Amino acid sequence: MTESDFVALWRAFYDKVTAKRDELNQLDAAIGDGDHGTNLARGLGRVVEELKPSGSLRASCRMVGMRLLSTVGGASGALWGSALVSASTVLPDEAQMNHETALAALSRGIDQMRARGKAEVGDKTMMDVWIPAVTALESGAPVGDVAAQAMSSAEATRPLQARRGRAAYLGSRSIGHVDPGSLSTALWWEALAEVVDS
Amino acid sequence: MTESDFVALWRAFYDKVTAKRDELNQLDAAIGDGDHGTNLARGLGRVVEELKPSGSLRASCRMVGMRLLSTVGGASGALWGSALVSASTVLPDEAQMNHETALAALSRGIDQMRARGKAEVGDKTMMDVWIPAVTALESGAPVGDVAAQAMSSAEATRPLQARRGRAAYLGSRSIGHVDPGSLSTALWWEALAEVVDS
Amino acid sequence: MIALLLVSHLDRVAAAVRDLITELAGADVVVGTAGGTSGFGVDLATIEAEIRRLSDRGATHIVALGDMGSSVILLEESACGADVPIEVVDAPFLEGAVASAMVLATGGGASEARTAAEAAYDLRKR
Amino acid sequence: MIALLLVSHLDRVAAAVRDLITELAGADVVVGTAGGTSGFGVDLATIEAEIRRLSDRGATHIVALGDMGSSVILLEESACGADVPIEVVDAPFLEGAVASAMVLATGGGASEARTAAEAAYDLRKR
Ligand SMILES: Nc1ncnc2c1ncn2[C@@H]1O[C@H](COP(=O)(O)OP(=O)(O)O)[C@@H](O)[C@H]1O
Ligand SMILES: Nc1ncnc2c1ncn2[C@@H]1O[C@H](COP(=O)(O)OP(=O)(O)O)[C@@H](O)[C@H]1O
Ligand SMILES: [Mg+2]
Ligand SMILES: [Mg+2]
Ligand SMILES: [Mg+2]
Ligand SMILES: [Mg+2]
Repeated sequence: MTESDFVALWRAFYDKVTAKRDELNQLDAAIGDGDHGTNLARGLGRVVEELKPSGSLRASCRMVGMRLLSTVGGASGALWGSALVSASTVLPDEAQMNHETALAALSRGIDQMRARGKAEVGDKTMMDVWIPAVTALESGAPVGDVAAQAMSSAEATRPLQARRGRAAYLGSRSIGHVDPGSLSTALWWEALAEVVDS
Repeated sequence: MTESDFVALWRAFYDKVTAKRDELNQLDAAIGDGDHGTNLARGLGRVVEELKPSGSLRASCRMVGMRLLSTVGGASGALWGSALVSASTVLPDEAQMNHETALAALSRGIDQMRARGKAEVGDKTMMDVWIPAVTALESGAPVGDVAAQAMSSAEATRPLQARRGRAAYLGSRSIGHVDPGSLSTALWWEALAEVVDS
Repeated sequence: MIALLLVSHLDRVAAAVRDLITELAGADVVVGTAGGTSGFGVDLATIEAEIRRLSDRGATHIVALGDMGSSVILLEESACGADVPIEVVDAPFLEGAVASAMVLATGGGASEARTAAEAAYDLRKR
Repeated sequence: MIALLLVSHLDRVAAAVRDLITELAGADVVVGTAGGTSGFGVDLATIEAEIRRLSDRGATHIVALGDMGSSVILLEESACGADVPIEVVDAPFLEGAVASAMVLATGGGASEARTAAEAAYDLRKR
């Protein structure tokens, strides 16, 4: 992956989130505070404004993370930001990386999300999408397939009862709604698939 | 017990609490917020100001309880107030009551404190004094003996770890201090013994 | 309409938590506050006055939380005399308020709001 | 000196709880507050600024509580970069703040304050 792919990835993710902002907000309104689309769109808006090829994937990834940490943006923004800052440390100080490095960064990122958020698969959070997606990619699945699977994983959060995040306060009332952070994570995988495929 | 004994009881209790206000505050400062002497003295000050023989022990007792409930006064004031309002319902609408009725009122009062405060003997609260004192009186012990025993019960809260009330937040740090509400309760029994003996 | 009632020793604690849950759960959830009598403290009359105010605003059921033991005890005392049913909940103040407001905002009833507030003792923040 | 740090999405929530614990535990306990960025929210820079302010006031150890998950996550993030050790505690916000302030006011250390705050999840109000 080149740095221009990296920039294109965040641009594509921003576009997808903006297009689905209302849907993400509505999902969050059902089991949270209704701001997930707005939070992500705001944070990513700042990211795409600033993100320019710098010659260093490490610096770019860190910048994206720091921007998400410093743009007021809910639990999801804090976890995304923390994961990206952590992932950046395994990225090269160059404009290009190989598949192995990308996998290492992803794995580092979700480890950090897990450490910070303490959520596991089945807790009805974005980890329900992140963990199986990275596992699939690690075992050689093509990115397009992983993205499709990510969307199914997001949909599969619907019957679950939330055990982490503020939705957990709703108890059984959280059942029957797709987790917004899971849907937005699936959108990130769709964006990645588009950028990598093109 | 006559209504004038009842009035004298609260007057004597007020005097004892006022005399030990600083000690009660210091005990509370060690395991709470340092206001127990001030709280009780303020509430009882209002009580003795207003308490005049009305011809009805029920009305007088209820008045004392309501006054303690409406004078800003911490957990102890709320529990005392609630117990007295409840106890008043078994008192006669007359200026005199027999020993049996007094026992019924005491028993009603501590049941109410237990219901509201959920503390049992050993939790390092004033229930450590109330419960054995009422039990002793019920089994025929003279009031003077009960009062002496109440003072020992208060002292016996020293090695305990608080399990109810705000002192419980201190965990093992609450060990080694006498519970202030237990000491003030023992003062009430001393006041009762003085009034009944005289 | 089911209302929330927040009782704290310092009036601005209950008011700030009310504003927080309004941000999270929306302005449709009606929240009353009481406490801070003479600067610091809680008393029966202030709580009862706020209960009447909520009932005048149309509350047919109240879910009530207190910041500390004395608030909860006085809430139970005032619940006895009130002409609207009051669920006095022992719950972590902020977390219980958030949980019950979320339940009410998504159409839940008073007893479900109560359960959610109590359950907040068993949930961790992440 | 050990300081408390309270982080909330609405600045007045942390400020009000600070005032409450000052009433209960006395003014000797130093309490910093952060949050409420652009009206509602929490961000890293605001927390880090308050940590520096506490450190300038002489804090050599900080016990930190957040109102919700995002506050706790951002506190942990800022704890990594801070030059003063920070105990980020997952505790009920008000009750944990009261408990840790009581421990600090009676001479306890940071890890005891942390334990007391966490244990507040297991205590009931009466
Ligand atoms: N502890 C956690 N671990 C992993 N993901 C979490 C956690 N808490 C929340 N999330 C994710 O964050 C999403 C909510 O994000 P958002 O609405 O932006 O933040 P907030 O909940 O603070 O308003 C949830 O749908 C969930 O996927
Ligand atoms: N749940 C409870 N049950 C019985 N007694 C209690 C309870 N909580 C507190 N107390 C008593 O109240 C006393 C503290 O009273 P006070 O200092 O006036 O109130 P506060 O703790 O609200 O400042 C404690 O010493 C204890 O004896
Ligand atoms: Mg949200
Ligand atoms: Mg939010
Ligand atoms: Mg006290
Ligand atoms: Mg007090």
